[in-house]
Amino acid sequence: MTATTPAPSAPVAAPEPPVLAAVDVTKHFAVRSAVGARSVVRAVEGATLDLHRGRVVALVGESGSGKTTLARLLAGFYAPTSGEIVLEGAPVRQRRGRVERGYHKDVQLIFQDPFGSLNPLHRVRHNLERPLKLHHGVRGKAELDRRVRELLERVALSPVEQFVDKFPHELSGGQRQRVVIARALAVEPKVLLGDEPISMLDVSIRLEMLNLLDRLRTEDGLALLYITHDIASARYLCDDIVVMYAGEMVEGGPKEQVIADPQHPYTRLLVESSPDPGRGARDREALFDADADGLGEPPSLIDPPPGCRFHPRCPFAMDVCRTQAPPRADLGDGRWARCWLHADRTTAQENE
Amino acid sequence: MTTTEAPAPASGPGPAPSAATDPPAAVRAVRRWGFLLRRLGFYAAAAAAAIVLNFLLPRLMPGDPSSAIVEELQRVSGQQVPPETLESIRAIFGDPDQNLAEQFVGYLGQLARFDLGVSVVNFPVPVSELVLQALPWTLLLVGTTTVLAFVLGTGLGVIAGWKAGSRLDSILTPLTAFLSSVPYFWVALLALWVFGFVLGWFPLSGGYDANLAEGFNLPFLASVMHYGALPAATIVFSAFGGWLLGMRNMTVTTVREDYVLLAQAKGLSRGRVILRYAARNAMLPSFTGFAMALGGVIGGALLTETVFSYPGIGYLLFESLNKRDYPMMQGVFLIVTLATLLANLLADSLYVVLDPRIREQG
Amino acid sequence: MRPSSRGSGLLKGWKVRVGLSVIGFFVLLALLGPWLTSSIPGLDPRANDLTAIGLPPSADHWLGTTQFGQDVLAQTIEGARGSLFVGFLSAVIGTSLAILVGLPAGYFGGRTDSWLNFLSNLFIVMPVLPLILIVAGYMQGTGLWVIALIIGFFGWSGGARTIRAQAMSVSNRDFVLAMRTLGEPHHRLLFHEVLPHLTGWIAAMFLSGVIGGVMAEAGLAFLGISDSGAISWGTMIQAAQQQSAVLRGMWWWFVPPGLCIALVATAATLVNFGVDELANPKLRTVRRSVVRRTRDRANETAVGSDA
Amino acid sequence: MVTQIMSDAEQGTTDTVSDVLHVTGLTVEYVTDGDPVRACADVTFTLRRGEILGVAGESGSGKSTLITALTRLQRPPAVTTAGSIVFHPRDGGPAIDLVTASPRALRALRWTSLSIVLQSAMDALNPVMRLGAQFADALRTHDRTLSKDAAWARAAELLATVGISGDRARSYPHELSGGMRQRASIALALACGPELVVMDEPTTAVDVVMQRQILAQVLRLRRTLGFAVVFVTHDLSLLLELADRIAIMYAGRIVELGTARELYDDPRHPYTRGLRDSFPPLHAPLTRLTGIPGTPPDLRRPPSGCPFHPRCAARFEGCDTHLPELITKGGHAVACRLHEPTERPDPAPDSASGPASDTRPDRTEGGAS
Amino acid sequence: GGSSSGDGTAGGRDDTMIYGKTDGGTTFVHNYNVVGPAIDKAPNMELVYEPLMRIDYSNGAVVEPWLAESWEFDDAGTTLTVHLRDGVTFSDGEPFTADDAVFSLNLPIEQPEFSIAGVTYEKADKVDDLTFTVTFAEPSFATLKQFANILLPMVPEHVWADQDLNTWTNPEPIGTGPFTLGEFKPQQVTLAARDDYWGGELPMSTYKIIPTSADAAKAQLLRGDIDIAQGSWANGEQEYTAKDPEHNLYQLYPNGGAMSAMFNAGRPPFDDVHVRRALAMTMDRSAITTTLQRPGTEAGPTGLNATVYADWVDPELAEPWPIDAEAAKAELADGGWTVEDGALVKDGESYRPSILFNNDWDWGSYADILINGWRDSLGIEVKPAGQPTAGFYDAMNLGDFDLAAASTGGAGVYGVYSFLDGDFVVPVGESATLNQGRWSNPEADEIIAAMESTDDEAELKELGLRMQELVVDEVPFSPLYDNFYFVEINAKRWSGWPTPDNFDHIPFVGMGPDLILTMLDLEPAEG
Ligand SMILES: Nc1ncnc2c1ncn2[C@@H]1O[C@H](COP(=O)(O)OP(=O)(O)OP(=O)(O)O)[C@@H](O)[C@H]1O
Ligand SMILES: Nc1ncnc2c1ncn2[C@@H]1O[C@H](COP(=O)(O)OP(=O)(O)OP(=O)(O)O)[C@@H](O)[C@H]1O
Ligand SMILES: [Mg+2]
Ligand SMILES: [Mg+2]
Ligand code: NI
Repeated sequence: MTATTPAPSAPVAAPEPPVLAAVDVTKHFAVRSAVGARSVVRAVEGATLDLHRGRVVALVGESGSGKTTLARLLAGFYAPTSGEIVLEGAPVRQRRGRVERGYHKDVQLIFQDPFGSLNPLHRVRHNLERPLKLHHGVRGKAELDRRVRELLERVALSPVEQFVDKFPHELSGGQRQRVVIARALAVEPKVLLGDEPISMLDVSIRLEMLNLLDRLRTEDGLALLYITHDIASARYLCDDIVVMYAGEMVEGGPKEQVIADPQHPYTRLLVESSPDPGRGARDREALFDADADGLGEPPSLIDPPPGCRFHPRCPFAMDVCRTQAPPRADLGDGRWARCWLHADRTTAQENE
Repeated sequence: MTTTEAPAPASGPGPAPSAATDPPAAVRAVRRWGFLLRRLGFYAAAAAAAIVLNFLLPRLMPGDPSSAIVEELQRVSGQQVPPETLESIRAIFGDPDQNLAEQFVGYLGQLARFDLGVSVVNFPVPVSELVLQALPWTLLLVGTTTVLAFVLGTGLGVIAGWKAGSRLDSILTPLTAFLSSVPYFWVALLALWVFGFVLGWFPLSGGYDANLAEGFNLPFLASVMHYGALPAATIVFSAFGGWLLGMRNMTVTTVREDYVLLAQAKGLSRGRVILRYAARNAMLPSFTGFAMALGGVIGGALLTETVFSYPGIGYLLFESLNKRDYPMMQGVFLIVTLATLLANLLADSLYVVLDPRIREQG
Repeated sequence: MRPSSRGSGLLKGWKVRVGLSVIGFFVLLALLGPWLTSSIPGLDPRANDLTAIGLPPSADHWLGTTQFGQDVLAQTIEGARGSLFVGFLSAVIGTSLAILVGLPAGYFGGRTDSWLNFLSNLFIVMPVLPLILIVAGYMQGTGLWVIALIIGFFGWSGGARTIRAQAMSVSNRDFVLAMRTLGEPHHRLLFHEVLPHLTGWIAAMFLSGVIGGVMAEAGLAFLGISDSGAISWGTMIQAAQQQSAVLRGMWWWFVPPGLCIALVATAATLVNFGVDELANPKLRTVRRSVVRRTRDRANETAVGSDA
Repeated sequence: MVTQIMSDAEQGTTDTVSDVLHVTGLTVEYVTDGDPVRACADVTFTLRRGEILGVAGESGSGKSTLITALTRLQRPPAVTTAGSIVFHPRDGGPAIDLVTASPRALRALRWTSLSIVLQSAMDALNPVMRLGAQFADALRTHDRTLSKDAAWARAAELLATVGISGDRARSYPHELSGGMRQRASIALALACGPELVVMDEPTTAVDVVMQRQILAQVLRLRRTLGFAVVFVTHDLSLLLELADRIAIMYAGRIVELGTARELYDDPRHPYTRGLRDSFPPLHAPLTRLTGIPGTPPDLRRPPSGCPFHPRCAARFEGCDTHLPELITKGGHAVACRLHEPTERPDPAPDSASGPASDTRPDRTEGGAS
Repeated sequence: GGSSSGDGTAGGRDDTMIYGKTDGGTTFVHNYNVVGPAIDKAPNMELVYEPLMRIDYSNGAVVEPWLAESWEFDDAGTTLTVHLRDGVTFSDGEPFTADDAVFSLNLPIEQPEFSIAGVTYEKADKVDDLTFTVTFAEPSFATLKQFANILLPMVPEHVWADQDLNTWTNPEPIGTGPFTLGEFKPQQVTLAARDDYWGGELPMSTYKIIPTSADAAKAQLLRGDIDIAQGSWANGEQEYTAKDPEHNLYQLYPNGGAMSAMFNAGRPPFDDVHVRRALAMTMDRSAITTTLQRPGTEAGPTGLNATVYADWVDPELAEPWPIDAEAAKAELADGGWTVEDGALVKDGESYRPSILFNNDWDWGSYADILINGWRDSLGIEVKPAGQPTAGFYDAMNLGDFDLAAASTGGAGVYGVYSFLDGDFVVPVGESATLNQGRWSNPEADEIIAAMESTDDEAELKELGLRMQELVVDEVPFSPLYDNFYFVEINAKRWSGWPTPDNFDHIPFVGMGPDLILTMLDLEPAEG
């Protein structure tokens, strides 16, 4: 590659306090088995996450690791089992699993499937007018029209006339996702939570979406949570990466460092497993042989393994891994990992 | 069962925790039974509701068996019946001055002894005796025809669904829609006329040739079949269409499932693909429907039995209604309801066998 | 279920078109019935032509006469009114109840759902016809209104189940959650987001309800529970049956009402096919002949280009 | 052995001994109420024995259609309207055209020569049959002598080869995790030792970690069993690592076909280039990427001429009227008028053929190698 | 039974008479508790248990001897002395004595719940083995017919005395009748003829009753599967008789009563005799009989059948009323009524009467005929109000009707008119079992009382004429068409049936003694 312009620019470290934060949040789902016995799905365990103005945090992890649950906790759909969601320094109070409209004025969620999250029976206009009416009391056709145009232009759906009266199915995937984003923006939130916002889109369109998100972050100073399976796209967009495994956060830190030098064995596995076009021409057999098979399956969240949840699959598992949950080890530069391999540092710090 | 040393429980994708977890065999078995247990619970509750309903119905509604008797007697004899008679008859059919709770307790006590009261019309014959006399006929007729209609409809439905769009399908499906739209008793009347009156192939009423000795002997069974053929045929005729249409649609949907595609890809014979892959799965919703339909079917026997003067429970109910035999009405309704619930439970148990996923119906 | 495909798509198939035309015809007949029978001489459903007792179709009486010298055609026209009245009223009641029970159950879930679902399951497993009979029997002397009410009241459970399942699936779709995130209140979510998606099912249910109502009315009338003052197809068949019309070969008496019921029911079924196909695109089948034609055409052009 | 195959592939020979499949002019249409949808148009390629042919393309480009047509599993409304798929059995038996083969002949080929792995294993396994029974079904259909017990034993063995304990044969599909199901599907596909396995996005439903695990197993098994694979995915970055050769599909056509290296290093078709540049690198320095502007065409109303021309930055006069042919040059085929010797207006610099970034001045310019 | 039911019997078909019972449901219930308040009992229990007397419909419905050989009232009409026939035995061989009769007659007195026959006596006392007395509170010359009621059967004391009749179903009935129970199956009851029946030897050895439906019975008759059935058969002449006039007999025996329009005199507008008359004058009776296909059976205004009561009916009142719209209008005008917009109006009150009828009799079409008639001749719109049997009787009894289609009739002139007794009148809303029309008239009460206290035939005739006049004048009810016992016979197997032109007894199953008499006359048909 010849271009030197860095990809989406990352503003340097943010000193200000987080807009939205999850503090040691745990979410357990009570499910009833067929016999009526209750069991608990430990979907998210002790998650801590800060979202700052103008910064993008990527949340990666395998399927079922609790990413969506965390996003929905942050979006206020679920009440945390323990821990707190803090919006601009103030803990969010929940009433029976619901938060008030005011909260949603600041925090908006974008869903994975742009088709699914638009009611096929409503036109684009309706989708955009509702939040305007609900949150900004915008009345009057002319005013509404003006605001709708603005929104569509911001997500680069122009000429506006061509889109405003269309039904979702008349739009392409990328256009639909733009409408979804515009709808979230209509609320003028401070935080945008994207739950795999591009994974359902066509490969060729994904980048446009990432670029749009990036623009919103820089232009509007939105705080963004970007949830993805695809660590490469995370690297493209975000500033920090947090890796989740089986409901727990195992590693976090600035993206380049995490990807280039993963500290947690799971992160390493994840990075190694991810296809990299840049690596493409390397010897195939070597690439795939590197992965010994029989790595096992992700654990059940109803009955998670004791100790480190990754230990059954971890090539470095030690005795302590099997019994005790690893502490969070601070590795400097904002990096941290939850692994007994780095326990010395924790202990060191804790001892100090 | 399989070994218990299954690999460590693992979690897969998907929000349904039951699908995501992978419990050992023992737990799976427990779950299977758990499903049944829960259904059992439901049916118990339904039965309780039916019993309460059955208790309340006559008490909430106008009408009183004793005056019904007296009126009927007056009509028959053309004589006036003295008030003392009415009072005495009242006493036989329960004390109306008791409060509801006392009555209910008494009612439960009676039920526990399978005492459904005494038929008004046939005093002093107990209702239970009459019900038990009629029930086997209905069970025989309805049971066989329901299964027959189900099998026939489902079978044809699979064929129509498998060949969706073919000439067979495009004729069979609308035709069936028409056939199943014809009012049942109307078909029955026509059948009775043509095959009973005009052609004389089948008897016009009754359940068997009463001149024959009852029991498990060939002539008797043959006669039962001969007498039952026409009612059965008409039930099957008008019931199979529903199954056919449902099954056709399910088959059309199922045939597009990947596992059917894969079965074809495996090079299996067409019959095997249809039967073990397409039909087997397409049948499951039909089967739930089958269980659901039983309630309607037993109720529907009423019309059949009326047209063919078949000695079943439907006719009994019909008669008891006409003659305002309240205890009999209640008794029949209770038995029919309980029989339906039981049939449903059986169907549910079968469902558990048929569908290893024991999906709870939505 | 896309809006544009809904309107046009529904009317595309022959099944739906035929079905709707037939239903429309009968509805028109029911509406214009009184006017027709009163303005055309000799077409009074209640007039007794004593010179024509139980006569087969003739120029005077196109569909013949009953044992009472009544014109069968006139009665059939009048009967459309009675039958469809019961059908529609019971369908309205049944559908409303189904929505009332099914929609909250599916949307709110949880305890609301448990109770409502128990209720509808209860009604599903109950043998409804005997129940209707008993209640109607207790009611003693029932007008068509009461009959329609009873039929509707006991006939909602299957629909409630469907509505519940659909409401549940729609409520769990992302767009409902998304609108909730925007701060839409429940009632708007229910009626503007969820309910419109159920219209197909509701329409189908309503149509099935109409068939069910018409059939149930006929069945009840056959069993002697009807409003004798009113004329419906059911009471016609019952009257014919009472007069042994079948045995006596007076087919013109009982065939028209039976056929009308069958026609209406078939029509509704056909429309429901269309709705089904719309709701479940997998059901949209291609006729084999079309496939064959395409293949043949392709082969021809292939041969042509080879030459 | 691997090297042998690799060298074959690079030589680009077309002799029938080393080829499994010759696909020529395959056209598949969906019969609809309106005009038929041509989801595969004039697809021509050769599959060599034991090679992995990757097929990449956007959603709706006809990949699945191609796969089902190759195995003749398509159902109405899909109709193969032209072309041939000639299969050359390993044992040197007579070649057979799958398009015209009788159902009986086809059934004999199925699974023993030609098997398939579908995208979603949950959907591809019969939910009401035990895993072992589904294996036994296939095994005993093609080997009548096999006893039921032997078939189940074989099923357990096969499961073991993909890392699933044999006693899992008694499980129902829903009792397995997604990854296990997918691996079981693969084991099932290999049950009768096929010469060709087609895979339609077999790993999209699983995680990257699991994906790698599964693919590693496929590669290992291919090494020992020597079957050829047609591997369909929309993830070009994965194909670049996995496949021997890659076919890029656009709007039902193959627009480019070459080895993985060729496609990565020297994508000739503007679409291929755009696709390649749609995947941000994991380790290489980050640049601003733009993907491909516009949307994939609606196959009911395909654009005239080159189907890609509405989105193509390098289009020139005639692109909207002339359909470029797939022209092979040194084993590397491309269907673009930029590379048609006669058509080319004037040799455009490589960079100019880059994606549409040029048309959007507000964007940072796109990456070229 | 179907096609095969005719064969199969061991004893041979010729020895058997088969009755297709159309009104007993599809199954029979084994219940010979003949005195219980059950409506449905075992079929033809009257062939096993007999009453003391019988009513002769061939002759003015007078009471004739049966088990009682003779009887006489004292002058006051309060004590009846009955002499039993000698030599009557129960089927178990025990003789039938006054003890049994007294036991049987006292049953409903001692246990009111078994008082189903509407008995009016106070007690019965034995005099000697063949004589007993019955005591009444009031002069009761006219109430003799209660002893002819098959609901008051003679039962053996030695069997019945120690049974709890509230639970006992009497599975093995023992009576004085010509038959004993052979075999009881829910779908066929076989009775076996006794060889020691007091009345003589029956020509058949078995009598079978099979349940059937009205339609099926017709086919079975045509095929000869059954020998006798009953129920009306519209157009039976063509559809049945004409097919084999020699053997296919469709017989109508007038039962003396009529289907009538009952006016509710308990509430307006039918509390006004002018309205009653006006409507009675405009009933299209012949249209109804035409559709019934029984032309000429329109009932006269007295409610007494002209054939049965030939000696009793006032010849001037015998003819059915023709439609006379003018007279009817005059009546309305007399009463001060006008018709406005289909409603009857008087003094600012307007009434839209309805006609109640029993749906189960499928009477709607006849109601329509009446309604059309009233509309055409008077302009009154009467609404149809059909009810199923139960609701019909409820409405009747509560007086919740304007006009009702109901049967009238009874045994003898007194029997026909006795229900009009003003004693029976209760207010609308309370349940009346008789005189549901709530009509009362001092003169009528007087006549009825007088009828009860005399057994002088001339006096009775005179009273009857007065009553007829009163009824025709006051129109408490208006007869529409005659009621009949409908009998269908297939005479291929058995000959010697009575005919309506020439009969001493009606071959109607259910009228125990009459059927027995009929059977005794039968003989196996030739070939
Ligand atoms: N409402 C719920 N009730 C019970 N369990 C739940 C619920 N929602 C999620 N879970 C469980 O919690 C775990 C985490 O699910 P979650 O959807 O958060 O994962 P995810 O990381 O988003 O996965 P994916 O990448 O597949 O979207 C899963 O095991 C899931 O089954
Ligand atoms: N039943 C059908 N009727 C009409 N058109 C169809 C049908 N099925 C598929 N198509 C069309 O055929 C084209 C190719 O579909 P296909 O499924 O082969 O694409 P694909 O490349 O596999 O896409 P994906 O990556 O989404 O799986 C699409 O444009 C689609 O719209
Ligand atoms: Mg998720
Ligand atoms: Mg695909
Ligand atoms: Ni090799």
